[in-house]
Amino acid sequence: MSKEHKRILEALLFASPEALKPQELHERMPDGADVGALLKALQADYAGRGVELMNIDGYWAFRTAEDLGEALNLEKNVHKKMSKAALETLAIVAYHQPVTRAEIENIRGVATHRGTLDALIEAGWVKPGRRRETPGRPLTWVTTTDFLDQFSLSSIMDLPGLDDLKASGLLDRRPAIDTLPAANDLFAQVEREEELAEEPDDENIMEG
Amino acid sequence: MSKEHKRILEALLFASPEALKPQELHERMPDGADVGALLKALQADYAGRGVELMNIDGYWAFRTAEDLGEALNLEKNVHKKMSKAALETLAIVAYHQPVTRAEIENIRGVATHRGTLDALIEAGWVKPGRRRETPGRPLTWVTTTDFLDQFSLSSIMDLPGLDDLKASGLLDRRPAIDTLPAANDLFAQVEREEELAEEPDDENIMEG
Amino acid sequence: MSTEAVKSDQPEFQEDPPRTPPSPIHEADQLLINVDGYEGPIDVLLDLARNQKVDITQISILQLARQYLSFIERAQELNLELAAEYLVMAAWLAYLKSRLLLPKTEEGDEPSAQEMAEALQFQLRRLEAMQNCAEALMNRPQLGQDVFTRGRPEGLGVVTHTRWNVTLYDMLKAYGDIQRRGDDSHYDLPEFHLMSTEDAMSRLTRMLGNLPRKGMHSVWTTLESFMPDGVKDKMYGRSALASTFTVGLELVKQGKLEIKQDGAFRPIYMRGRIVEDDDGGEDAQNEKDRSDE
Repeated sequence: MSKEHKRILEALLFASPEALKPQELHERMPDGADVGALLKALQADYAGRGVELMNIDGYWAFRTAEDLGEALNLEKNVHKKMSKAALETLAIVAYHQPVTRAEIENIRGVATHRGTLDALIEAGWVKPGRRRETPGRPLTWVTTTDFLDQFSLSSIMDLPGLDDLKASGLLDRRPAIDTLPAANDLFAQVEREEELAEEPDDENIMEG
Repeated sequence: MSKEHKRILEALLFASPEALKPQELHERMPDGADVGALLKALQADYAGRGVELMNIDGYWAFRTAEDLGEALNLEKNVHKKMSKAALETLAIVAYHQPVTRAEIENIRGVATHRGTLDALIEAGWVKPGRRRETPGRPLTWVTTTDFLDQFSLSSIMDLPGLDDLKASGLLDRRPAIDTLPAANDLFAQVEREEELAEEPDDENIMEG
Repeated sequence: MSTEAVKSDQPEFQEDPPRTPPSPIHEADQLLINVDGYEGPIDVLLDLARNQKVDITQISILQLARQYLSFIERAQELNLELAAEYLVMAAWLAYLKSRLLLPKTEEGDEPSAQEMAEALQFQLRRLEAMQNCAEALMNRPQLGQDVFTRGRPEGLGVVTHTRWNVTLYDMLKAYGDIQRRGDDSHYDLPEFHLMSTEDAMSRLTRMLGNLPRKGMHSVWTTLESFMPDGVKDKMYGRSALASTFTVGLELVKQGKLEIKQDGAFRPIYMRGRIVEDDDGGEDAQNEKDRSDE
């Protein structure tokens, strides 16, 4: 078995766009090359390396070692912001779970794009729950453990209740005129009043 | 230097469709892998085999061994045949780089046709370099990494006969016959030429 | 020696006789046949020089010049169009030839004929070197012909982990937004307890009538003193003030009231302007009727 033959076989297998049968290799090799023995020898050379000579169903090809599949991938972290629609949908699933898509749309007051739930499923925060035993048996949606991890919640019960939200001002919907501080001198309040009157605009900005 | 690291590096280089820079390899290797040392070790492992680890201009890739070209019964990817002018220009760019178009014309003693550099750029072998900081700031031309890859060169220092050319002073880019007393540039001397030539062809002169 | 001799299959080991200019016509025609294959005059000169079959550093520049000039002459006889650079080179070589043949003279700063010949020789050697380099490059093993890349690379994958920049606050805020939007959809205007201008009008006209009078006019009285007593509801108090003042202005417009203020934020004074009891009473009554509607 010539060393030169093994080199040629190695180069052939490396450069070939397809896996090759011994017969095809034989045709491409110099006369007198013992393809079978060469393949065995080459396979032994590569055993345990990062690249291995594989025999797949009688076809021969170099392949990167199977156990390295993971190692060959470049892991990249991408930081993304979530859309408002996704956040709202997530919040509804969190607070109302198990909740159907129709119910989500009802609560949000707008039709939910297909991609919105998909994004949440992809993020691993929302998963399908059971089907609701009502006409049409609609699928319900629930939050996942990853969702709890993301927001450092130990359980869904830890989500602040509506009352808590109100108390924290997150549900505030008082007209600005109500929020005027008590003051005896009405005329002295003119300027302050103007400041506060801008509040509704601020809220709009936040919503937008 | 871990054996496992070498396996991963080997697999990375085998799997990549393109030559990789050590930096790119480093990103994909486990932390603490000495990519430089691993590359050297791997190159040594493959020396003399049918497949070799090549360093092309700082990029690393496996290639079939140069000397097997004849023996490999593979489909040859023959690129369009380059004109004599293009090959001459390629050699001038390769050996004199960075070199301006005027310098190329001077060395060849002829105006460069439009398509000549174009063909080399299209082949991906020549690219614009920096502008020369001389009056007119002419653009220079240099060879690419693909050029080195095409001709199995690790760097332009590996160009055949480079040292001899340097030693014999033939890599002087300066114009040679512009020491003519009345003419600093042969091709700029249209008037003088008209006096001397019997049947001047103005248009050709201008085009030239 | 004639060109025929050079062209013949004369064995190379035979000593060449001393070189004489080759038959100009023949040599020139040979070049002309080939002219499209040349890359300009230097290339032609290089070919001529190679035909001298000596080391290029040993070539006879004079002989080269003669050969080249006969090539140009022949081209012109045949009315062949040659690119400008061929003619430039001819002119330059003619000049060089004359300089080389003339006895040496002191020529000041001008380079000597010998220097010019050396420059040409350098040019030829450099081009020859580059042509050789091109050949050497093309003789190297080439990618896709002699050297091959991996035929079917698996490719390197990129696994992207998405990290969401989302806080609990963002989610709670989003939920708050929904709740508020829900409120908006059936939002009832809050009922405020306010003094309407109609109420203020009837109050003010009534109170003005009760004011003590002096001469034609009632006494100046502060705006505040027309305010209802003991108002706890701040909003009601403010609306009373605003409405009473607005009504006051309306009455001024009707000529039934006068208002004065000594300066900004100073107290506002008002007094009734009773022109004639009958008219005023009537007007006031009309006003009252209208407001009751």
